[in-house]
Amino acid sequence: MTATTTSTTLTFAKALNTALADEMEADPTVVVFGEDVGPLGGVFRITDGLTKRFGEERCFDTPLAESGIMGMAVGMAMNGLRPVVEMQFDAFAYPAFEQVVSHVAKMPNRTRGKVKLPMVIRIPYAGGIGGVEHHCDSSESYYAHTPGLTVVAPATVQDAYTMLRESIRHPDPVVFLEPKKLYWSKDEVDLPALQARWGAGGAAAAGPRIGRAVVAREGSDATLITYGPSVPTALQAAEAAAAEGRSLEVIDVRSLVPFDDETVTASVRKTGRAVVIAEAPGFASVASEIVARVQERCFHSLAAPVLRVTGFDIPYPAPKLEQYYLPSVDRILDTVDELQWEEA
Amino acid sequence: MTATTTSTTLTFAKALNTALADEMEADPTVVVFGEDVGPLGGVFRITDGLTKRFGEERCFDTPLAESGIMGMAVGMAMNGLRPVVEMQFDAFAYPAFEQVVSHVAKMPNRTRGKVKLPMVIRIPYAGGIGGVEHHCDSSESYYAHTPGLTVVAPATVQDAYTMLRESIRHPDPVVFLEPKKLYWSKDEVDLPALQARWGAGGAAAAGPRIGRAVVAREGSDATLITYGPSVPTALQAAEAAAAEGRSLEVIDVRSLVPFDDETVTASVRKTGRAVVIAEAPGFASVASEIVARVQERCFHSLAAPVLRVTGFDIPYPAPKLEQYYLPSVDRILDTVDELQWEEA
Amino acid sequence: MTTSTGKNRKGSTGNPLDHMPRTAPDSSRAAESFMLPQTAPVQLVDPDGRHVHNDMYPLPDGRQLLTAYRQLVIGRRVNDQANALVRQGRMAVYPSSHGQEACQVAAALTLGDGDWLFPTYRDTVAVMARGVDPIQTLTLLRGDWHGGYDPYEHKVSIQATPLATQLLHAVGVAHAAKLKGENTVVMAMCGDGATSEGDFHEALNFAAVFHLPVVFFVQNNQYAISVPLKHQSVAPSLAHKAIGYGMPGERVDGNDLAALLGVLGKGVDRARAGGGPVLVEAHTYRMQSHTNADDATRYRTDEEVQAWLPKDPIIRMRSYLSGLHLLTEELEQEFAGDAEQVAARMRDGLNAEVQVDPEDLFRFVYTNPTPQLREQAAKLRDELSRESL
Amino acid sequence: MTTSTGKNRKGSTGNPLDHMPRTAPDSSRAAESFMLPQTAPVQLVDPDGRHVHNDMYPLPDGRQLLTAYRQLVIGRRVNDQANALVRQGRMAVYPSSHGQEACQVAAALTLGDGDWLFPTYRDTVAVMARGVDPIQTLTLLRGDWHGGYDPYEHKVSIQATPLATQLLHAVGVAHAAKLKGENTVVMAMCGDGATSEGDFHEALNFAAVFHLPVVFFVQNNQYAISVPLKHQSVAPSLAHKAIGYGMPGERVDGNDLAALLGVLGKGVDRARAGGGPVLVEAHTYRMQSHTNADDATRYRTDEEVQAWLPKDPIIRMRSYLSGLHLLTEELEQEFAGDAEQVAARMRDGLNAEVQVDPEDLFRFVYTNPTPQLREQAAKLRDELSRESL
Ligand SMILES: Cc1ncc(C[n+]2csc(CCOP(=O)(O)OP(=O)(O)O)c2C)c(N)n1
Ligand SMILES: Cc1ncc(C[n+]2csc(CCOP(=O)(O)OP(=O)(O)O)c2C)c(N)n1
Ligand SMILES: [Mg+2]
Ligand SMILES: [Mg+2]
Repeated sequence: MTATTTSTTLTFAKALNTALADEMEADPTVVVFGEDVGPLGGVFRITDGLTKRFGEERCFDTPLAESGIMGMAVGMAMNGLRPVVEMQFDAFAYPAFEQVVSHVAKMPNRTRGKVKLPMVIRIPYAGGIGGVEHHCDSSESYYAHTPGLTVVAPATVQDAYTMLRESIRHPDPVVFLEPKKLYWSKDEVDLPALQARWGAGGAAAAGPRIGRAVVAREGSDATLITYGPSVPTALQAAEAAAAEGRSLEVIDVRSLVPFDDETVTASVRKTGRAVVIAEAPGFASVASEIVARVQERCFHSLAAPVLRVTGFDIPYPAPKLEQYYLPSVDRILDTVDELQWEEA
Repeated sequence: MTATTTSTTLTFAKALNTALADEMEADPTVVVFGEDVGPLGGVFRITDGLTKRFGEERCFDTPLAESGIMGMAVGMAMNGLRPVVEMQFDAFAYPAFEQVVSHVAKMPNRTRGKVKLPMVIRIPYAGGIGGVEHHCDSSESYYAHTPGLTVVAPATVQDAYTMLRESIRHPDPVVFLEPKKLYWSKDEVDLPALQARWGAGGAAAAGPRIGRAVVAREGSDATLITYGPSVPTALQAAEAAAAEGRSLEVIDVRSLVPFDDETVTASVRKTGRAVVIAEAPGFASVASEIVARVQERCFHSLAAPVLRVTGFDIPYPAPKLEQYYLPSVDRILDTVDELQWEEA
Repeated sequence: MTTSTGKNRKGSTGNPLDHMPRTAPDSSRAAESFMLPQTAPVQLVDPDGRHVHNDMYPLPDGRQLLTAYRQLVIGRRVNDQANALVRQGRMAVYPSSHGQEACQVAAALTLGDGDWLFPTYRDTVAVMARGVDPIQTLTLLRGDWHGGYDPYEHKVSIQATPLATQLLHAVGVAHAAKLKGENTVVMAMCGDGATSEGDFHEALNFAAVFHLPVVFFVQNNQYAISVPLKHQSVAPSLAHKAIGYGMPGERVDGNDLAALLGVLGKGVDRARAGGGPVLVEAHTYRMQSHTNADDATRYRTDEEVQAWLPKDPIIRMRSYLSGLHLLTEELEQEFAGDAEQVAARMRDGLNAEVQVDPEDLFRFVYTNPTPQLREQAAKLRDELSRESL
Repeated sequence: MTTSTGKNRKGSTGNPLDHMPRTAPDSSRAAESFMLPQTAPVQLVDPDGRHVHNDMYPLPDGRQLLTAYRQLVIGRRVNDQANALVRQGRMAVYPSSHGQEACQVAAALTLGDGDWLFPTYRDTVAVMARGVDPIQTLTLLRGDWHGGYDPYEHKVSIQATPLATQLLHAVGVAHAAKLKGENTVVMAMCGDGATSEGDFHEALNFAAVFHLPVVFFVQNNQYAISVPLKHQSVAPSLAHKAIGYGMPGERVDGNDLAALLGVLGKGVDRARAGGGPVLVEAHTYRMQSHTNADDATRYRTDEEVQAWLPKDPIIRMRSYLSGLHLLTEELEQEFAGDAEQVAARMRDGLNAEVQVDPEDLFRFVYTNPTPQLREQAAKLRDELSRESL
């Protein structure tokens, strides 16, 4: 078989934009709305061109009110549509928190599955872009702690495309976290091939990502477990470690809820050491959860405690200070060094 | 010295009510407001009599709007008062989430300490009272994950009194979590003696509780680490275990942020085994954090993984099902049994 | 997707609601007067059962009133029975709509089959009047599940506890219907207290901006638990909030079934005809405590309550319909019998012991339970099987 | 604690604001007309610099206008300089108030020393007009800290980014002042877009119910980033929202410095005299993109922007004051010189390299850093000391 590859360079942002367009094309019940998502195409241009192509009724601006956007989406999902809403920045999703926690997350359960809410909440999240306060929060732990929500965070261009389509087709509400600093990251992608997998066969043919972590880089000495904006940093750290003769496996968790215990556990059982990396403040976070799960499940394989490299327990800092806050290659390598190698 | 004890039986609710009254008496800048806290005295009667005694300007009802209550409290604290606000139930604090996360938690940091927000957010929280949905959420993890907040949860009548006074005098905003099911719990308390400690010397004389865990029961075989509504359950479990010849230490964490690593770590280093108990869904929770911290700090003392008994990762269930959800003595003992004793 | 226009109202009465400008905002005094409520609540039948003429609203015909009156009688019985069941420990709590039954009934009866109702925790009688089974309705309060009925069956959303949030869901349902070209009107209910919440504001504004077929129906029963209206708002009336969104507002005597049917009915017709949303404030009174757990004597006087007794919605409709000889002794007895049947069904249903299945805890959180939930369910199953040994 | 009454306005002009009922709500048409805005925005000086008579609002005197005009000139220069500094990479971003300077200046100048200003991210010129140091003001946008000035020094709160939340803080400051018996008025600013947020609603309602001295000042610059007003609201005007809270609303030409001083000044006086809150909507235009990161050509036409050019607030005030011979060539040059000084100070301050101290990250989160933060700070210190080896 001679496969014709039609690779093009695609940004993370364009992958998301294409996924939205492709799903809107495939399913007339998909509607996109939020603040500035219409003619402007969103402040990050993720919805660029959608209003023009699909009309004002399928992609439109709302009044400036996040609880309103979220609550209206709940009603639209109740009544047969598949809303994809954009919260302009992480911290601007907080006004919608009651709607998310008390309704989005609970409606299907409350109605014993009679009411499904197939909706996607897109949130540009996390930092590393020199943004001012309230524009850089890593808010995933709030959502991951809320039962009823499915929470995902793609880190590659391919996953951006595939996971957004999968999320839109998901029967339950998905919080879709888009690491802002990766919007401009690029990759070679065979887009037509990716798109072709979403024919009649749907999500199945594409292979599920929700609930599945991926080994982003194989290694044998220790496992770096991470997701979202920290994935590239972890990969760089593994590269640097390799140069120093240490083989690090990198797991991109990708789906925070459901969590893929299998992939994570298999890796740590193999390596016997683990560092969890995340940008959010560490206290009572997804990173804490991963540490807790790993030590519960891999206790006897562990040669050292599971350590964390996370944001400090402080509000996200101003642009000129964020370099000190963000998990860095050095900080990851320092932490790997602390994994009690002398005793191995 | 012949100490005259003047012990009386006090409920948890009355202890809180007395603490409010005593602080309002001691400090004219303390103001209390929220929904139904005025003439009605709050749906749990925690503010009973305060309007009558201190006037409508010191204890008053607001329009029904939680973000409004929280935002107004921020402004009042900025302008020299010490607001103590009541959120009527845990889930009804969510509309105020943006105010809490983006302002209450961040204002002092943002202004480099120029603006302090000495305010207390009282939240009747958690379940075990047969309440309908939205009235039983264990929401502590949302707050504990938010840098800038101080988060406490008393579990005894004495701590209810002392910690509320301390929280009101605290220079920073405190989320004060009141386990609803303990409101009617009683204890013998020497109230005049407790009150006397709050004279000119203030909080110092009373001995700080914020940031200090307490060993609620000593033991040597394993440590139960818990807080709030689960403290009595853990104590019962320890009692039952003792009958079976197993000595369990119980730590009442009491202050979630700041967290008392010292007390917790000392205990686990001593016992070598630990179970963390909390009513909230376990995923990405305060319980996860405690597990993570304990294994980070006590790894080489641990004979078994640190295990958890938490709520399931589901919305809080209806009254007739809550018995299956709540951490129970049996579930705690079962989990203690799993701490790999055979290998000891 | 197209915007539905649906059937149009017949016979314009010169009601300002009919002439609302549909597009560009207009701030002339004339445009304002379209949106401001009348200076007093609309009343069509006074407390003594006499017809009060109103230019804008004709009196609904006798048949319609009789059908609605029957529901009033049933509604009152439902409230009484529910209170009794709480006293007997068969339900945890009941927020009674005693005194507000006319609002309840009118909200349900002015809707068509394809329309949606968004009730609050207090609107049990409205839910039942729309056809939802009484036992299913009371499942939430009996405590075996958070809701008991299928919202799609009668197009009645779950009874909302968080205040005002349901108004946005109502807006979403209406918006989806509009986009799908469906001829749906949505009745979105809330209390006077709930109007203070941010979500009330956002819901009305969204409905107005998207020009959606929503009737916002505020039952102003003067209290939010213990807090009287004057601590909730100092606006001339709650209906005066409408103009701030560019929609008409109207006030109505909330104990006058005829007026409610008239005003809500007109709002529904107008919405269906593409006229956009309206805000209706009913002036009524919560005769009992907030719920059985509350003690209203702590915050209001007996005199105040007594003063509302003669305004009872049932008494006045009975006088009016009897006066017209539409309501006979026989019919009264028939209605009482119907009410008794509903009450009996409530008793039977709530006295029966229900078996709850602990595994239900995990079944509906996700369409496909996560591995984490499967694991937790297995643990619980194991625990329970060991216990039952 | 007592309610302050403070100094009273002198010389009643028959302005409805003066007669606002202070206690029980009243829904008569007369009461309504107190609260509804005038049918057109108040204008005292037209775009050609000619005085327009208005019964309610006398023209501020020439001295006052001249002082304010000087601030206008400085404000415009601040906007221009800030834009230039962004282009040069000295600031990350700047939300310009070009075209809105009259609103900015009037908001600051109508307040007394003891009063408070609550600005948004766009209100840099108002912040500076109130006396805050330019460099301190721009610290946020330069990126070395989230705020640069001490809010207590000039009684100017931090510039709020989350929309509408600051209105509630303003209400709280006013409430505390009232309880303490202080004679403080609070100017709470927001944009047209922000009026859609739930917090806007809650803030206005709280201020009205507690009868607080707050002037809510909405700069309706027709856009919220890309979203035009018509997608934000279909109300006759934003000022029409006031009556829904039981407070007076007024509209004013937002490019007319004289009218702004008149209307805001009256609102401040009324609030100080115990008259309660007011809502003022200024009709203006955001001449530039939302920020430098935005591209306004994606969502509006050049013609639309051009049409606003002749309405520029500076041009018309210059014509008016020159016409009166109050503004001379010399004075113009003096003001331009003053503006140049501020601009120079901005350049100097922002071109200087700032040293940030990483340990500041931990210093202000809590009054007494937690053990956890001390530990994290120590780790960072250690890391940095190793790096610097
Ligand atoms: C967001 C939220 N806050 C608080 C509550 C608690 N609560 C339940 S009912 C109620 C009063 C509601 O009053 P109103 O809207 O007038 O309705 P009514 O009970 O009078 O029908 C309150 C405060 C709630 N359910 N939701
Ligand atoms: C709660 C919240 N949601 C969204 C944003 C993002 N945002 C910043 S400015 C803006 C538009 C605000 O428009 P408007 O209130 O009219 O003020 P203007 O920028 O025109 O001065 C938006 C959506 C925000 N800052 N806060
Ligand atoms: Mg009410
Ligand atoms: Mg604007």
